[in-house]
Amino acid sequence: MTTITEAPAPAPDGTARTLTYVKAFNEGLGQVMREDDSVFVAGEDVAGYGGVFRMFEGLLEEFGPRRMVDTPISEAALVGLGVGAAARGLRPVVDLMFMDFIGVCLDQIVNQAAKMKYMFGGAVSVPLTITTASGAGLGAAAQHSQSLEAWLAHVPGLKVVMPCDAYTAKGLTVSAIRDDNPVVVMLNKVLLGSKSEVPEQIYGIPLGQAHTARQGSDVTVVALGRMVGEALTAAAELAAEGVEIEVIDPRTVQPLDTETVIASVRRTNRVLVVHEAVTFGGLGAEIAAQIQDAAFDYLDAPVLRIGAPFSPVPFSPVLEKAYVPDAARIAQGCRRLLERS
Amino acid sequence: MTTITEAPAPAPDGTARTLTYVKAFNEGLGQVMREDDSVFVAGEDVAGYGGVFRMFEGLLEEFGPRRMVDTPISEAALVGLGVGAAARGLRPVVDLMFMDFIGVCLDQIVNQAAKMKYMFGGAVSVPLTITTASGAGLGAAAQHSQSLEAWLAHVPGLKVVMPCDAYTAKGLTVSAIRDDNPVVVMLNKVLLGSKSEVPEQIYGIPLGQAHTARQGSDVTVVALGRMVGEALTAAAELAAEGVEIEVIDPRTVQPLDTETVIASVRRTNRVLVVHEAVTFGGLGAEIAAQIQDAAFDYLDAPVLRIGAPFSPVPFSPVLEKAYVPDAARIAQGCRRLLERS
Amino acid sequence: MTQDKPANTAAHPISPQVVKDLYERMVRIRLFETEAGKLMEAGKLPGFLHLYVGQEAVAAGVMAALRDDDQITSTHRGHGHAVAKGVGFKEMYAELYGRVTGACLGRGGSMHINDVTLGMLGANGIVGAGIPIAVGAAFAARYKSEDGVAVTFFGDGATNIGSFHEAANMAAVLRLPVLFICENNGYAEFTPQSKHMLLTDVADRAAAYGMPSVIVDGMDAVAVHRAATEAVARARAGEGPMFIEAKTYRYYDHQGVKGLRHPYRSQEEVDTWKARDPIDLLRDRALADGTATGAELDDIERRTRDEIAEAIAHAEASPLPDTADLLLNVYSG
Amino acid sequence: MTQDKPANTAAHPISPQVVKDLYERMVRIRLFETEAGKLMEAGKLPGFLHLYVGQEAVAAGVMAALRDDDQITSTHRGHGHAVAKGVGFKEMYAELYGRVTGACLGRGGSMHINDVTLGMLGANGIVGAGIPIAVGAAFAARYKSEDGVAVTFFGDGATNIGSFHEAANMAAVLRLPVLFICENNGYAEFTPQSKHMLLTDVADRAAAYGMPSVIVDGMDAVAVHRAATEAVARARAGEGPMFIEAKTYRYYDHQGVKGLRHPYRSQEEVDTWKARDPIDLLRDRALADGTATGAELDDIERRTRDEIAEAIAHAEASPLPDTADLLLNVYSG
Ligand SMILES: Cc1ncc(C[n+]2csc(CCOP(=O)(O)OP(=O)(O)O)c2C)c(N)n1
Ligand SMILES: Cc1ncc(C[n+]2csc(CCOP(=O)(O)OP(=O)(O)O)c2C)c(N)n1
Ligand SMILES: [Mg+2]
Ligand SMILES: [Mg+2]
Repeated sequence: MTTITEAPAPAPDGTARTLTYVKAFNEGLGQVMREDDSVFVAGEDVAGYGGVFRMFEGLLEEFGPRRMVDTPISEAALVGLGVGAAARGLRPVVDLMFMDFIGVCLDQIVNQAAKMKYMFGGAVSVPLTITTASGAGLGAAAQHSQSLEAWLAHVPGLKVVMPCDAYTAKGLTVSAIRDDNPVVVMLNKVLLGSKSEVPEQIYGIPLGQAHTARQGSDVTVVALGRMVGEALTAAAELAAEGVEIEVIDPRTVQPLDTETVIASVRRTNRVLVVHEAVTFGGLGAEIAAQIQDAAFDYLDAPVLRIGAPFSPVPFSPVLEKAYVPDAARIAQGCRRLLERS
Repeated sequence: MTTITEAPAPAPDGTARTLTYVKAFNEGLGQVMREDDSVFVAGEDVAGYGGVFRMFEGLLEEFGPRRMVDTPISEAALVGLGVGAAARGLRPVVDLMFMDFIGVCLDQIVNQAAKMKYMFGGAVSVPLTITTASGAGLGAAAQHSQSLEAWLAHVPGLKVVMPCDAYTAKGLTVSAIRDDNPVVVMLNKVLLGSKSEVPEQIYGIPLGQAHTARQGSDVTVVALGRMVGEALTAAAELAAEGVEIEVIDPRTVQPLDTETVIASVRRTNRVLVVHEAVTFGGLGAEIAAQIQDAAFDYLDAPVLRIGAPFSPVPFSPVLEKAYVPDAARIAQGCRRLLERS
Repeated sequence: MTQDKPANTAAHPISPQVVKDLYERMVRIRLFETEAGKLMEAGKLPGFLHLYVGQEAVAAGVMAALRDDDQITSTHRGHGHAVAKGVGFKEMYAELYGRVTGACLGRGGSMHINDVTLGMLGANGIVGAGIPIAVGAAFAARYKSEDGVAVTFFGDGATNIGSFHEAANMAAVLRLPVLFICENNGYAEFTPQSKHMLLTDVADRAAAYGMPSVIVDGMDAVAVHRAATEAVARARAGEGPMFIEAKTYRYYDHQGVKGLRHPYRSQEEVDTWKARDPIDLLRDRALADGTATGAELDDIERRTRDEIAEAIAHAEASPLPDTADLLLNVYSG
Repeated sequence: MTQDKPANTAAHPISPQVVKDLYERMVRIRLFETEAGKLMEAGKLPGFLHLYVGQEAVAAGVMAALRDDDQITSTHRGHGHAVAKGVGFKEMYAELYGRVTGACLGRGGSMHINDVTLGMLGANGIVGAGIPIAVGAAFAARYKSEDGVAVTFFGDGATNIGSFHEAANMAAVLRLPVLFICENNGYAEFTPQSKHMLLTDVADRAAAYGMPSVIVDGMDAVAVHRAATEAVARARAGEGPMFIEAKTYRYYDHQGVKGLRHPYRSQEEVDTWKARDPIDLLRDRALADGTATGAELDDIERRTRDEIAEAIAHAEASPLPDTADLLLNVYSG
């Protein structure tokens, strides 16, 4: 199946339905399961319990135990089950619960799922979707709060999406499952209960296509996942100061839509990249490196990166708040960029 | 034990002894084992067989089975054994054979070894050394050829070294074992038999300190691991054309000595970063991002990155050769940088 | 390969002192946890809370068989092990509150409580991850020619993860002084044991490593203590690792305190287990056979309550970590 | 839990056709591998080469019990499985040579040979990684209401890695149609079984998953075939997974052909095993009981040699991959 994805325009009259991020994910997953019998879900407590984050609620009732499979705590075997089933023509959705658990099953993701098509000379596709919850902000500490997209985006053969709101949670999930490659869907824990407008019908959002969440002429802010909302807050704050921020949400970090970013930077001449992951070696480095290469003559200031400091995620909320980038730091970053002549 | 490291100057009279990379590693490891009883080695076939790459040859004979421990094929338990032993005051050297196997034990490296000190409020140190062979060039294909330093360098709490020759293989290994933090020593498979001058006495090379392997004024080349040699070859080639290349070997990629790089770039105004790993999301992105930030006003051209294309490592030697960066591509990159006015 | 519950018989008597010790450890856990649950419900504690209530006999029974220099590794459900190993209430509550006086300086929270001076090598947020670390601690003890042992605690669900398997085999092959304590509370989160493995007795897995095993009543602190004491003696004597399965039950929900509201287990099942509450069991037995008086046991409880009140007050009065110290302890040296 | 070698008795006769089939599969593997070894020694093949010689009875015995739509996953030592499953010599040699006509278009090499049209889901460079993938293939068969089975091959050493444990338990719990074939050749690289586990019979590990198991003489293709046939029938009938341990031996070194030069195993041990060479055993038996004539068997060998010569010539004449296609097949669509 090729990825035919069409994102319907949000209802213009403002009467449209809103849904939480987790319910939007759930709705998209349910719809794609209804449309394609080859889609099934496996993971720990995904069926009987409906997922510890309520991501899979109601799906066992509708689709039964054939398509909603509870598994033992065996992430390597779980992902492997997905790889084998995908290689045999199914479209498994495998849930990893917390992204931090990826270290126990990364071989199956990176050496098997991602490389199988290539190593096999193209003989097989692995349309596997891995869903997982990432991000800090719930006091879940160092082993339950990480954002590890930089690892995955460095792996040829994988795709990685980072929904920033309910609308993208649904559309990117649908596209991930329809895609013929292994795709990791990084949901954000803090956003689970956040609401936005979500069309009722099934829709996909094209993978590898960035979205300009707000237009502006003074500074471009490239924000990943939950940072999109923070960037929009910062943009509103700066608008009051007469500064117009353009906010770009890549949505997919692998493949990364660099063109949209570069086109924006060529207009604004100033750019900031923000993500939750630690700055060193984060996606911001890749984005900055590409920008300085492709828009060298357009930059009035170096690309500014905002990410977490180089430490594990702290538990104490006071530290965690200081650790994760937010609207204030983004606004401050924009001001700094504008100071530079 | 703190890291007191002193690299003796290579003998100036040129009569000094040369050693292969693997023998230099072996000598350094043996010397540090002789000096400190708390150092032991564990891994698959490290003792009786001396390591599949001959890294541990002779050590069982000298140190016996108490300190040279063959283990089952159980990398997660192996690294965990190292974490527990390190937390209890030993200095384990745990061998992972091929770096590609890291996906089966990354949790122990990243969530346990790297974070333990931090999560425990500083109560414990984890002086664990992980040795492993990385890199392409031997026709070992997609699951035995990777360079995954970008993953590890993105992890707060870890250190990562990449020796480029026999001299650094010995000195960085000694420093890694003496260091009180978890350090991954990425040996390069292709370099195992390569020779350079190696002092006989024990010496450490400071972690986090870059080395200027060749001085030059026209272009700075930052090269990781095996690419240092390729960069020096390119530099020699370019010198014949009257172009002087400065080659910087960071030696340690976490922590990264950015200062040495920036200082060089401020002189040369042009810089290229080269590594074996795929370009997207590689260390070159981080280095480029830091350079454009810290030396923005000094750059006459964008930072150029050279790495592998975005694909798994191919098997066929003809493809593999085209895949891995080499002196020719580095020289070409330098020329391109110099063309830019 | 599983021995037929030898530790569950009352072959040799246990001294009154040990009984009171077991009782005290259990009461300390129960009250610590119950108060922590209340604080969580009151919205005072950030993060997750996996309560140990119901399983006290296991931590108490094992820990009473250990010395301070013996090492343990624990799980996400680690408070019970920490309390039983002697970690102070002050450091523990302060940590749950995220204060700088906490066991992790506020950096770790519930899932990373540790006290390396007492051989408590940490709770752990990754299922199964503590198991090989205990094997490493046992390796270190033998390497240094010390006779310390290491003990690793884990759940029924954790025996399905690769690191359990690898570590058990490694310990067996290297003949290391380490005890594998499986606290089988019948569930991995909300999945009953019957859905995550086909075995009735997790202890049967030990045979795959040539490791002896024993099954004990995990609601009976004395039975656990006897089995642990034997296994520790064996390990100290260089006879290698041992697997103990303690059949037990958690009273609260997998995480948090709401508990018992989801239909994954029946009220009847919960009631049946609660009827054999480990603290009541030991108290009744001690009073019946005259090992202890009601006043003595009440006194333990009172003292514990006072200590807890004081520790909570201390935690609440403690300063928060300083945000200037975000990079503290990321690296050594 | 281990059954007492039922398949090793000659209870039911095997048809002459099957005997010849087994013989042919073994000869094809032996000659393919021997020639590959020579090419490696001659410096014609890049990369690593883990030869299967000595273990032929296992691949042949199992594969003769399978249909084309049954799926297998293999290991670093995967040529034998590929040949026995029917993958063509041309594609295989061309792959070893790194030619674009190879089974992986020259991208994978020895450790990634596959033919998905024949249910060969790939050799694998990561020890144990193929095991859960086979479980997934079995899952897919049942999901699609097909009666296909999946078979995963792995070594004695591989049973120490977490993914074996996890996948075995997963298969048992989900009652999937998958066979776990442990080719116990006594060594993990250079480490003897006695140093990497405490068990004599790896099959004893199956009990940890409530999975039935059987031990067979891995030098006896007929015995392997009988055991596999029974296990396949069981799995097809929906009765769940089964573990088969085949005791066997590899003649060459762990990797490459130099072999037998390192003191990790004795010449005596090697000779003892070679005295029970699987091909000789079957040949002798077939000639003795009249199942086949020497001419028939010689003819198989001759045909195979011709086919190999042709395949090697084809490989050598095949073009190298085009470096312009470096990004081919990284992604689908
Ligand atoms: C590797 C990993 N997978 C999943 C989880 C999520 N998780 C935390 S506790 C738990 C259940 C553990 O069950 P068990 O081992 O029986 O311990 P119990 O909670 O019953 O004490 C799970 C699945 C995790 N923390 N780590
Ligand atoms: C995860 C992992 N660890 C280590 C290796 C290196 N390695 C390749 S084969 C092998 C030995 C495997 O032994 P066994 O499973 O008995 O198979 P055999 O080689 O005997 O056929 C090892 C350690 C690997 N490829 N993958
Ligand atoms: Mg449990
Ligand atoms: Mg073997």
